[in-house]
Amino acid sequence: MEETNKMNETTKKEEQTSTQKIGIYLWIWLLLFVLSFFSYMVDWYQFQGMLRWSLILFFMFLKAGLIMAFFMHLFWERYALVNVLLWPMTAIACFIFLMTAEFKYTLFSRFFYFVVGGA
Amino acid sequence: MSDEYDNNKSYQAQSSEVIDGSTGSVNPDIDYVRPAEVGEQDLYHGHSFIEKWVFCQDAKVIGVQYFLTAVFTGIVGLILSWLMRLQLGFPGLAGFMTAEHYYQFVTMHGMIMVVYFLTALFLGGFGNYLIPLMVGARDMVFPYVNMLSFWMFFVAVAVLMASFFVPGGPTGAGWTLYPPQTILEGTPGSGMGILLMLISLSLFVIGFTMGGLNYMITILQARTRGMTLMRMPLTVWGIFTATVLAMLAFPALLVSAIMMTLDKVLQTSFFMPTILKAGEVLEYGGGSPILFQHLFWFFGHPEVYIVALPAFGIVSDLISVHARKNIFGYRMMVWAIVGIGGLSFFVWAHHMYVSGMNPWFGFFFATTTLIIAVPTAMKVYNWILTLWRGNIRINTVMLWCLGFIVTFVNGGITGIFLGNVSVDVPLSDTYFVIAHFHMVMGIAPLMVIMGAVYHWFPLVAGKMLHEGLGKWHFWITFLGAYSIYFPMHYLGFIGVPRRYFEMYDSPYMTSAVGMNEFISIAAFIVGAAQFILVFNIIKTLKTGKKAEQNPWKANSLEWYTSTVPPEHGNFGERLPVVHRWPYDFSVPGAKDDFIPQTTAPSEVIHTEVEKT
Amino acid sequence: MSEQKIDGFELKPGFKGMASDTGSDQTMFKGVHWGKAMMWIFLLSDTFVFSCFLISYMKGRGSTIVDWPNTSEVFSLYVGGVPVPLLLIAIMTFVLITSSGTMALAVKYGYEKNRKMCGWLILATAVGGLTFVGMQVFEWSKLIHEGVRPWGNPFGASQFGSFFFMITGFHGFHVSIGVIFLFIYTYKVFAGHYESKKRGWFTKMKGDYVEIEILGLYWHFVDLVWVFIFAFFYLW
Amino acid sequence: MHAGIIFLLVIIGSVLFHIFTPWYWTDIASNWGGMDDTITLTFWVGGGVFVAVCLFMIYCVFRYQHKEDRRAEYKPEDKKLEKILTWATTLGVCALLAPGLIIWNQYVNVPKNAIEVDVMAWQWGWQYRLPGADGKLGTTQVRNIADNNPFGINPDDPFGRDDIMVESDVINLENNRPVKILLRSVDVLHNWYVPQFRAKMDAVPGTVTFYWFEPNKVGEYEVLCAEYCGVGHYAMRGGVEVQDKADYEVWLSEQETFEQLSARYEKLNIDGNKLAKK
Repeated sequence: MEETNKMNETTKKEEQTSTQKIGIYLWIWLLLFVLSFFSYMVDWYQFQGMLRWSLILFFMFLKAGLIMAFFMHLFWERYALVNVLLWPMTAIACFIFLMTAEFKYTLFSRFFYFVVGGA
Repeated sequence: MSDEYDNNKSYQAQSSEVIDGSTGSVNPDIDYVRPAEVGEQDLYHGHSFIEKWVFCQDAKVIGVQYFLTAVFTGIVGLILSWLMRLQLGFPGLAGFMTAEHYYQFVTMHGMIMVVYFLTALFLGGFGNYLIPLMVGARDMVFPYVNMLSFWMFFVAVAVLMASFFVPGGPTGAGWTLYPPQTILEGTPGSGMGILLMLISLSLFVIGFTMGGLNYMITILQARTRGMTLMRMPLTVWGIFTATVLAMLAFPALLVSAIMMTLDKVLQTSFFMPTILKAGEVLEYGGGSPILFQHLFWFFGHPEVYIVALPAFGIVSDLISVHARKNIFGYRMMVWAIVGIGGLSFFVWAHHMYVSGMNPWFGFFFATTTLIIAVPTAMKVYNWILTLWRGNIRINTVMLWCLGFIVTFVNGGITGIFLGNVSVDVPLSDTYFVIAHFHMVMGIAPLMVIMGAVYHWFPLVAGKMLHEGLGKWHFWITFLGAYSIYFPMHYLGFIGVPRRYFEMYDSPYMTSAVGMNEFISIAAFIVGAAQFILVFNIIKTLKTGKKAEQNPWKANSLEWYTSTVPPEHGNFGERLPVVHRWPYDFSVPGAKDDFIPQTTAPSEVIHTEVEKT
Repeated sequence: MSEQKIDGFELKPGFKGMASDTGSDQTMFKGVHWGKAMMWIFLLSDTFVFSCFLISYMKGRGSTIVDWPNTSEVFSLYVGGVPVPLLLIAIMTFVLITSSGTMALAVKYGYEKNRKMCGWLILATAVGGLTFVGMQVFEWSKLIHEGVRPWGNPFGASQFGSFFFMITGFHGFHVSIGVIFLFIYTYKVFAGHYESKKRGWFTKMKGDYVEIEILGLYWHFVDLVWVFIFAFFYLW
Repeated sequence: MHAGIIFLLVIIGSVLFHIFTPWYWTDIASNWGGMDDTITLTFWVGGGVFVAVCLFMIYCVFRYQHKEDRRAEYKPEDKKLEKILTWATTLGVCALLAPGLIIWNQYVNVPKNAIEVDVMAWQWGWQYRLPGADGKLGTTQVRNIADNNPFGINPDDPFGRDDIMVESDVINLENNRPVKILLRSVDVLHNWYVPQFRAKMDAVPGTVTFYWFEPNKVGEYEVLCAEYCGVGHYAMRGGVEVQDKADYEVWLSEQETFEQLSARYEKLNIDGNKLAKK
């Protein structure tokens, strides 16, 4: 008896994970439009410098997060899958971090050695 | 000699801990294993000869196809190395050997051995054959994609081999393909040769991705009942981690191949700065050659472990079975494999200490690189501690394993030289490097491959390989290979640079002549000795002794198939149910000195240590 | 392909659940279809491909001493004689997001076995994708017309053209592949292959509506990549 | 039994080979003795581990050979032993890493009094340039390279006029004075390497790389290219001559400056725009 109850619960849960209420999709959809509009506005108003960078990155990560979490259902997936997908990104993060240092170094040496009065 | 050990009774055979997610409580039935979560796999059995042996969807046939194709490329690579050694040991002896040819042979030898031989052999060959058998699956999860994977690899090999016959010949840029020289005149094969190489590599990556998805999902999602991750044989762990690395590292190779193809074909300047060639300034500007090196080694270093980790895994199993002893510190071994794999993405630029990159990277990469030495050393300790107080069969398989330990420890320790940034400075780009990586990722994995061939041949072919021939094969190979690469380190100490077609006019290098002759002769012998195995296989297939079902008395599932060799679907009517790890050897009180993974705890209850 | 069965075990949520999933037998991703797991891993690998492209772009752009073209001018369209920055790109972004939304709904209706709605929504997604590719063709031809080539351009650093054509080309290639599959699956859904358990053309395996979710994952990924390209290439 | 003996002979042979080898380092001629010391340290630690591991393995092979009536020990884990081994290895690795990093820190920090030597590599040869009286090298561009301007010095760079152009593939260095080697390449990767100096670094087209050393032994040395650069790689040699201060000064005074070189070409009425190398 207990076993069957558990089965039913699981079935419900399983169904929940695969189909959500339509409202949530529509909301996310709307949010994506709004965020894209905002990030377009960053260019429209020609924000520059750190403000531009942080705004661009902020909207980008928010959009990416929404798509992954809700459209790709990662929000409802078990942590085992989520972890497997997100941990490898540390390698990419490390690569990005080091390449930032690398391009600055290359740029510096190029100005220093190739451009009159550079650096 | 006392044969009685004081077995600590507190250690229990690792039998079924019952997993019950809902309560975490222990099920009173000690043989209980969770019911199947996934339905029976729908298998497509081939109907015609072509469907059974050519475009076959059976992972075992695909594995053999991968194996044979990889061995074919390996033999090509071997012949190329003979030609190189001929030139180095006896310059001018072969009249056709020009510098162009020499560099083409160097390049093709390197690329073939690393990518098309070792990677394909371990992951495509052993991976396909062993994964489904060892985790108790009927087949790979996507047999059709798996079949495509092999044929993609086959086409990649065909394209690679075609480059020998195009005008200008194959590329001679060195296997690292560093731009700008790779695509400039002045390097042999900078026309068609390099293009075919890049296309072939891209095809290989695509084909491998197809296979790799199969290996990963089969291991993650298609294990049999009772087969938890921590009950998988280390072979599967090694191949699994290597596959993960490959899935994440090959993208960098693909990207660099695409970018270099564009540099070559469309004159883009990704990797090409302003270049003055033959008095002309070329149509390039602003690119960065070092970017290629970063991308290449972001792939290239994990690639080293793609070759090494399956070897680690397989050798652990072989040692355990033939020492009749459980692998020492299984958990540590698993975490070491995973840790090495993870860390391998953070160490790539230790190949680039003298490349002119940002000098501060040296600190970062030296530190991360030497951290890897710790899990690697742990693995070595655990191998020898597995031998310790074992009951070691000194047969051919065990000899290869012992040979692996010697060569691997040797090569691993020279790795500490090269990983330690300022020690690398005098040694990089010398013969020391060549000696190091041949020892650690050439000879050592090869030892494992050979051991694995002798170990699993009875399963694949149903016949036992000849032991005597096997021992001759081992000793010639081991002693020969050791005497090639051990002295070669000393050429590096002298400062002899690598990739030199001819070198003896330097005053301080003259003493190297004698050693080079010796090394060349040893190389010829070792290469030739490999044909002992070919002879052995042919002879065995014809007249060999028929193998029993489980000739080595091993525990893992591949020996408990319905037939030997296993048929399509592997396990007959019912999939096996797993109750324990595969290393229950010499359990005190048990009848035999091995307890198969499928044996339920109630069947060995009299051992008294079997408590759940 | 396998059929999913309820395993009868409620595993704990959160990190405890993760530990128990990882330590359990048979499957690590409980209840996740093989194909879906495969698509996730493939996308992870593909993420590395695009990351490598974008990292190369960062390195290339960062270390050239020639000025980078002003993207907001280069990609502007003239509307009534007035240049509107990034107009086309903005429209493309909206088209792709629209198609992503229809795809998400298609997946939902697929799971509810609502064949009609699912089919029409996939078709709408395919049309959206096709529109995107069409606009990209327009964008490419416009730039080529203005003299932008992979090996050089009149606006600044030659790497601009190289990276532009390579990265958007590779993304466009992904979109095109996706569009082809969207059309195939439109047919499969309308023809009722998932109800009749008809075997696939090549793989000879029985299909299931979970394939729509797998396709959806791919399509959302394409959209996801575009979010990054939009931010890093066009806005940066 | 014979297997163990052969393995034992291999290990003994390796040790003997190391002791009696006639092939070893060339005599060092720079300040990088620290690198040699670190190698030696690594050699003793690493070699010790190698011998110990192999001897233990051989011992096991002798002692625990298969016997039908014997059972192996059943002991899946020994947490304490594993912990000890992990920490011991970590300590050993740290001990090897530390000197490596210290020396690398010296390697990338060039002393202030180092004299700059500009090394330009091309397929397949070397060319050298020294800063003139102002002690500074002029900036360069590959596009400027011509017969009358082999380094492509920017004509409008005031620091470039007095740069000393060495018309030879042999460079002279002053003994006991640090040099900063600046490496540039006009075509592909190269590497300016003198085994006796131990130091090396790639020359990368499109940027300038550097390293430094202090020669401390008078003599002539051969320069090798240590980064594969095409079919001529093995033949790409150059030379270094380390001299005492007095000799060096004499040599230096015989060299031509960029200004003098330009003037000479103008006199010869050679078209300065024609590019230099074939």
